[in-house]
Amino acid sequence: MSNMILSYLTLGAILFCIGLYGALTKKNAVIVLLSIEIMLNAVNLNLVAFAKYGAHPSLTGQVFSLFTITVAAAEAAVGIAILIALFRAKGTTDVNEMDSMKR
Amino acid sequence: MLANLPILSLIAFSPLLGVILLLFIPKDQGRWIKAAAIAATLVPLLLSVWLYTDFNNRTGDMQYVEQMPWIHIPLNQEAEGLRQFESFFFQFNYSMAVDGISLPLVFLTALITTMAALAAVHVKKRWKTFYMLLLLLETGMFGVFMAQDLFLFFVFFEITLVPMFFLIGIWGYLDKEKAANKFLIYNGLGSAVMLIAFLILVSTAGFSTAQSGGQASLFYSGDIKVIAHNLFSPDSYTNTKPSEFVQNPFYLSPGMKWALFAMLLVAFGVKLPIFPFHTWMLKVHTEAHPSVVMIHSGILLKMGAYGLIRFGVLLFPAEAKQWAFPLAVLGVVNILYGALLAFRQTEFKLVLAYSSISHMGIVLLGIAALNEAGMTGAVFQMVSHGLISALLFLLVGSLYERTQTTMLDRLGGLAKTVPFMCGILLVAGMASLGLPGLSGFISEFLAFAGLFGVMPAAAAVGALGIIFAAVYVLRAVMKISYGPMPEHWSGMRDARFVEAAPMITLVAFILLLGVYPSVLGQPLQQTIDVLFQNITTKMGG
Amino acid sequence: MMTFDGEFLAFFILSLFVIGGAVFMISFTKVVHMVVSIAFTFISLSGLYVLLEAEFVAFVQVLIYAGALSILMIFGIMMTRHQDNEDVPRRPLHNFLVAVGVLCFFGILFFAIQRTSFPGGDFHPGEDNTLAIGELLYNQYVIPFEIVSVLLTVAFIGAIVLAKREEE
Amino acid sequence: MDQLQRLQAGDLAHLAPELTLVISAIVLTILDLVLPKRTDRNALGWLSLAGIVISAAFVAAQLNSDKPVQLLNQSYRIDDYASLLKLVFLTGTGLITLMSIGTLEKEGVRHGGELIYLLLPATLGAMMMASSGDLITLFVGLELLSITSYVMVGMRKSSVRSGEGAFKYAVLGGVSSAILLYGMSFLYGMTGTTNIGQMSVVLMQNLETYHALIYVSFFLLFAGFAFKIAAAPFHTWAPDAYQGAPTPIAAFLAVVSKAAGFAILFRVIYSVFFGVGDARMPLHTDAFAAIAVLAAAAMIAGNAMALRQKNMKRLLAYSGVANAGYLLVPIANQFMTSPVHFSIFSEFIFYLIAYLFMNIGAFAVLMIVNRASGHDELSGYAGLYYRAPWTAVAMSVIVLSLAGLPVTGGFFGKLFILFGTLQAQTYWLAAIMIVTSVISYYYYFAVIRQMFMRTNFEGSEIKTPVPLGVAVWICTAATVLLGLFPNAVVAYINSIFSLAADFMIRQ
Amino acid sequence: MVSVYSPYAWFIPLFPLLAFLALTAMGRQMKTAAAGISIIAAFASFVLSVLIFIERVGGHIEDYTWNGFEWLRIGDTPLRMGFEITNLNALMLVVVTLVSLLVNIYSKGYMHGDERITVYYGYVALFTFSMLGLVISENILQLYIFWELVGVSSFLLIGFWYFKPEAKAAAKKAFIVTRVGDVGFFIAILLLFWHMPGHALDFSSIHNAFAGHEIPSGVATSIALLIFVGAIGKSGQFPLHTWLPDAMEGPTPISALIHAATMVAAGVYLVARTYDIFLASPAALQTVAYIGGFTAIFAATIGTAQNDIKRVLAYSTVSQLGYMMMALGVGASYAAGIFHLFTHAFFKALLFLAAGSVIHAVHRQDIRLMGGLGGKMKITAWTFAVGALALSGIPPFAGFWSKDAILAEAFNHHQGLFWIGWIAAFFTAFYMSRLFFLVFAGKPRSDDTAQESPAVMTVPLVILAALAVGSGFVYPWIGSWLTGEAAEEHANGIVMVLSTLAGVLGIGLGWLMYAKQSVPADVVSSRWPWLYQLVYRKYYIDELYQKAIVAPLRAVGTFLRAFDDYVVDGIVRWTAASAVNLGKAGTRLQNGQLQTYGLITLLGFIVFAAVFAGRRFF
Repeated sequence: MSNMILSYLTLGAILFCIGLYGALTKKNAVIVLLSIEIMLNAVNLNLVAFAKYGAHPSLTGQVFSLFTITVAAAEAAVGIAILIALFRAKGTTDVNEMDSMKR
Repeated sequence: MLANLPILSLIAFSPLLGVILLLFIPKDQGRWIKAAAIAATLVPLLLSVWLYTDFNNRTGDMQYVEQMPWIHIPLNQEAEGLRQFESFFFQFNYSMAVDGISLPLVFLTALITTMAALAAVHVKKRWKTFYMLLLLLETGMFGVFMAQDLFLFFVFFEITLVPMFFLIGIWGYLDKEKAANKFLIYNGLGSAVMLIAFLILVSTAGFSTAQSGGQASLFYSGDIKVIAHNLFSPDSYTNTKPSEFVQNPFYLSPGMKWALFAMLLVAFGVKLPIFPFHTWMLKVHTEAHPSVVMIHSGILLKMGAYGLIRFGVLLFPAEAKQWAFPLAVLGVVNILYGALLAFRQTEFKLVLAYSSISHMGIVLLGIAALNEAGMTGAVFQMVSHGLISALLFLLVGSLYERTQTTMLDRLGGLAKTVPFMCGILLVAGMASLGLPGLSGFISEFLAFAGLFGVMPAAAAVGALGIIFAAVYVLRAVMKISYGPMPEHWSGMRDARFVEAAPMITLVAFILLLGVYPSVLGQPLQQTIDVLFQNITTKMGG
Repeated sequence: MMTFDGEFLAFFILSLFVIGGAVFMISFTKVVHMVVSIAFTFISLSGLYVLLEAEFVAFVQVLIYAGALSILMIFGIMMTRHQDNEDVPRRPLHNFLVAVGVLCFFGILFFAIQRTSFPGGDFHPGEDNTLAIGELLYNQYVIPFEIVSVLLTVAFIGAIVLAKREEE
Repeated sequence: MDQLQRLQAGDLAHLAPELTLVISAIVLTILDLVLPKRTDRNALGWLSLAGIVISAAFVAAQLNSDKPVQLLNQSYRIDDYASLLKLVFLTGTGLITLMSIGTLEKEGVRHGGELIYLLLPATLGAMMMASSGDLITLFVGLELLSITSYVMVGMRKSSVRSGEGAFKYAVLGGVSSAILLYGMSFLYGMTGTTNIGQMSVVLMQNLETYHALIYVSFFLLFAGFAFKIAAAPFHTWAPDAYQGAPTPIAAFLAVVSKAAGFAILFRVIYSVFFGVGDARMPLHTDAFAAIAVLAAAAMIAGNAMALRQKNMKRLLAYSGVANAGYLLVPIANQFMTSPVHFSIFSEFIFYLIAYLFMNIGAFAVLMIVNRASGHDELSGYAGLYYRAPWTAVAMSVIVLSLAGLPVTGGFFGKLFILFGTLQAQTYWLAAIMIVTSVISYYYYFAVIRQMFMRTNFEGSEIKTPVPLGVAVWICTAATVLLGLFPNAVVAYINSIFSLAADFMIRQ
Repeated sequence: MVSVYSPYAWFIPLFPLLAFLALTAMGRQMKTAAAGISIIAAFASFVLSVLIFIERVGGHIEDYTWNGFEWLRIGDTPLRMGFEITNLNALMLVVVTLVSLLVNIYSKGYMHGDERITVYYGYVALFTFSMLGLVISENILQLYIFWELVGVSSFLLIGFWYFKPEAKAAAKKAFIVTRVGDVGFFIAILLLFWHMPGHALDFSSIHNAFAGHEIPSGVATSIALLIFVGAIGKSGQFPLHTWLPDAMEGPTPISALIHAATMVAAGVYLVARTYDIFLASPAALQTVAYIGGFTAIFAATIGTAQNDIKRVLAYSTVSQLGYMMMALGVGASYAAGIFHLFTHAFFKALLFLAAGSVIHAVHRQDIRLMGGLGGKMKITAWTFAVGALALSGIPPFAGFWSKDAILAEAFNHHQGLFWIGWIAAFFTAFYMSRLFFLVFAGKPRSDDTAQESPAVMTVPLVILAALAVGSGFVYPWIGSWLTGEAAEEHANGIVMVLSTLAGVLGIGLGWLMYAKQSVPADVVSSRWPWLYQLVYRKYYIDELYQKAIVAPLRAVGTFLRAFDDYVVDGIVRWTAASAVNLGKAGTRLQNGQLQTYGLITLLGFIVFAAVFAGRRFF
């Protein structure tokens, strides 16, 4: 089933790219954070797929993906917290309006 | 008694003692600060007078050598080829010495700094900082002329940059900050090129082996002697071509040597300055305080010429020979370009700036000649121009103090109210245009004589500069002191003692050099003789 | 040549869900819809993990992503009184460049993935996937595991400090 | 197949520095909660400093061990590479803690206690990164550092800029983490292991099959690391994050976070990709060429963009970009090109040490100025010479060092790197390095111009809190000493450090 | 025979040098003592010069050379300084010291009351020192040094009244124009330096080398011509003569001292001193002759149309110097030229000092506004007449003999130049009579209350007048004494008659036009106004220089100034600006939008990957 891995990897790549596109175009800050989660999910998919179909299958990939999920959750939480604090100070969640510092 | 002291270090670092002394004088004690600072410049001056008299004229070697290990950096030697050695390191030593070429420049530095310190009595604010920076600058300049190690040289060279930046930027005229910036960036780039050239040299020709107790060490050295030895000995690594089988990272190909000379030329050409790298110094000349320009024009420009001789010609005689014609052309261009532009300036300081460019062209010609006469002329010109431009800017300072202008069209007839200063101005002008009996002539004669032996046409074209010099110098000098005088200047006071003393001193030296050039020729002669013997034997080999 | 077996069918459907959810998220204009569609993606992914014999990961995926994270995001949206709609994009050049960039990026990845073949080997998920993972975590990966605990604490404290309302 | 490895109780001794930090962090957290609201939080700072010093003492004790210690199948390594970098991190954090004591209120940070103890886990993350021999440890360490940093950047809660900076940093950091992880996932997929030391052999064996994917994973890692060290064109977050962050945190980002990025970049690139490739597929050459170009881009972009900068924090951010470029140079100068040039690590770490002191010094002075003027603009330095002459002198020394003028640590550091570059005969890189550093004179001296050549008529004498002043003078003194006697530092490093034993993870 | 006095010859320049130093140290103080100091110094020099001269006249005495002062050593080549006494420079010493002494005395009257009289005497002493140094120089480099010092002293003296714009301009012009010549001389020295065996520059080595034909003739020609360029500058020969008439802006005694009697003669002296080189190159000698001849007639014609008393004399000086050059060029020895230099020094000094006496009396210089002064200023008028006759070449005045010697040489060697000289002599006589009659004869043309000058001024006039009469009688003897060779046959009867005729004709015409007024004075200007204008405007040489040299150089300077500003510095600024603009472009991307930042990161990745990896796959 060596072809299976390529399908998983391609799916991961598609997912990663969708996440990337979302992170770079969406206006709403929450959605931007969500898009990053999609990217991390794509990575997880990769890791888990490699754990099964990789050159040297091992559980390490799954363990790695668990760490990734945990970290991603923490990151999302912190991101939302920052967003809330920012919202309190600025009153918007539009990333396009976050340009008080430039040049 | 003096002979056993590290006289060069004493000279070089005695100004720092002055800095420390000044630290303890309160800011508002202007009189004491000035007195202490001037006294502090006298120490190295007296020491360098002693050095000058004690110097052995009968040898061309380095004298008063002081050497101390300084930076000794071990390098990683885990590679296959390096493990067997006891140690592998690069080292920069604190190594100072003078020969006949640097000796006069050391003296010049001491003299002109003292004069500048006297001239700085016009400085209106923040004397304390001013003098501290001046003294720091002096240390840097001494170091440049004494250092025998590439790294040490570079460090001193860079040290001069910073105080100068402050001196221009704080005490200059309207556009001072721009001038300071231009000075800094331009000279910084020059130093950058120099550093690359130096480090390439150190990493190739500086590579040596040493035996200690049966074990061999490898090291990179910045010592000029080591580098020269490797560059000149035919069987050194530097001159061993790598083959398909043998790698040699220390090889310097002829093309590389050529490029190194070119880099050194650019590096020191900025300082000298060589056309077209001269525009920075115009701003410095016009915007900096005259006492600062005295040092700048009097000494700092000479560092460029000195470096070109010390590192360009002495380390790369063969390449210098390849470069001789372009050098001569550059020299001629400098002379004529500077002269023609000086002739069209309406501001006295700019006239002097362009005349400096013109005069530095003569140094280049002397160097390009690559013979004893030319080289002697180049050194004479360095000293002579140092004295003359210092004197001229001393006068600029004193005149500006009285007239508040240096625009030639607004000046005139000053000989009536300030005859003494105008007389000195006339002498300085005459020295600047190369009047025999004053110092400018000797250098002009020697430099042209030297070049004439190898490139008569270039020398002849360059000699046109002698006419142009007369034109622009007389134009400027006469515009200032001749002609009718505006009424409102009638009550002006002639030079005070503190102004007259440095003027007379400088005139005395200009005269001395003009009448009895051997006073400089004697220490120089053996050095240059030995040097050219070395060069000819090495180029032959 | 790809054989059309059950596993592949499952993969095919799940990946359609995954991509579909993600694409919907990108194209929806209402923020809440976006979150819902992304939750759908997360759940479909956990299905894929099951296919890949990573039951524990699949479980965690549902728990954390589809559960905790989506809820968190919805809270985030609520607390920031979002404008409900995504407007028409105001930066066409930017979006175009992003699209081109992302496509290039995908092109590079796809090219590299397609050029590679993995020899493959036997995969031993262990008798009990969760137990095996647990053993690994507590032995081989105990250091990062402990550090993750620090990390979570920090994130916890940080989030509180940042998000709590200051009394004036 | 790896057997399961267990962490023994005895191994905890090796983790003493890290444990110290964790314990201090916990103690401080609890103290912060327990202490009444109105008590001075300065004591927390001093305690935290004590923890850092103890941790550093443990690290110092681990230096120069006979044989590098590795725990749990290389998932954690204690070698001199890691220890030296840890000392850098700890020194940096220590100085930053010192300058935070009693000054945070004025910076706009209401939760000074939290900020001070959050520095500890962040440093812990950096230390994990330096010590890791395994991608998972490395990743977790990296995220610990990053997430803590996001929080700390956003600590000036009343300021819009702080929130914006934090959010931008978090989003871009998240993207870059994803990119980095993506690269790691491919590495894992190709080699079946997360152990850094085992990868290059596998990659070498399967060069043909994995060829394209190795490139992709390299560039994914490359982009991720470059983001962390803020090298152009991956630097864009830095100016905004620095400007938004409280000044000590900006210093932390500029020094510790950047140094940690370098710690993994250096180790991973060399361990995984060094020597991978053959004549037909010179992956190795391309990889190092890319790093060299990255270095050049960072030096050019950083220095050029700083030229007209009027805000001091942004200026220092761009200067940090340029300095990332300088630090990349020794990494790019890999030792295949010259049979005699092997001192890359000494060059790197010496400049890093110099950079640590001069940059923290610059930020500390910025704090002093900010306290007086209330903003971070360059014009705040106007007439500093009249208002606080000694601070102005210290700042001059620091600026000279940043500009690379003798006799300072920055000068010698650059010189050492340059010398190595010329030994390796990478002339173009040397040229770019030195020309851009000359260009940098312009904006560094702009600070000097403000301090000495402009006047601020409103300004009165500036009062400096003692810890902050001490931090400034430690940095200044260190900068000068590093310039005058670089041999002491380099000789020591050279005597304990070995590329084969302490740096490369090979099994 | 060994000389007794020659070893002390270095005292001769030393006295005036000491006087100069003393006077300079005084500044503007001690106005009364100034003249005394200078006169005593000049007198001391004069006495010593006379002693040396008499000694040499008396018997055959070896040339004395001392060069014990090692000035500078370049490599193995020593440059020495010293002094040398030969018959030639013994004669020069007497001329210089005598004229200098008389001018010093005269000045006491003429400059009476000037507030800078100390400075004036200082400058005169400096000049005397330089000129004497030039004369006794032992080598050509030393000669050059003093040569330049002479130039500078003359600059100082011309510009003595520094507040007058004309004086300022004249001084500048004098210095710069002579400097043009000096560069030629300078290059000649460089050529000598490289071509002489052992880089020797002393005159005896030069003599040996050139007389022994050790130097290729091509080189000799270049050296000789370049030396002559120097002489052209200093001696006011065409085309570098323009400074000399302008130099009359200086005080009149200075005109007498420098621009008539001594300094301008330096060029002639230089050629004579380096005559060996010229002898080695016939081409060079010919050039000297032609230039000299042309200058003689050229300046003489200009002299006929000038209205400023001193300018007329100045052009006559130029013309007479042309004579001397011609003499050097045509002959095989420098005797005739030096002889004319000798006599000319006296009568030209006389004429100038007399003119000065007139100016002192009427305070103006335009001869059209003078007239009838003969009655009021008898001594001046008579002595002026003596000088004019001498200059016109009327026997038995000194000028007759020396001019005759020259014309005889020309007659023998080059008929064409002889006739040129003859016509020049005619014009000379004409303008001198015009001058005399306009100034001293007829009726006053303005109401001056002219008075005879004081004795301190008239006594020198009388002494010079005596010399203007008497100095010609050394004619038979001087040639052989100077050159040490047997004299050629001289006293060609035809030449004597012809030259006297030229003088008489010229004077006659002048008498007819300006005294008797039977021929209208505007005979030329009315009929051929262009010709009059051409001559009056000095053949437009100044204008030509202005247009052809000064203006283009100015233009080049202006162009270079723009070039320096806009191109050289422009490139610098452009480079700086482009660095800044690069930064600006960079910061423009830094627009605060985090998604732009992300995009940059993404594109950065793609570019890096594409460039470094892409090339391995495509």
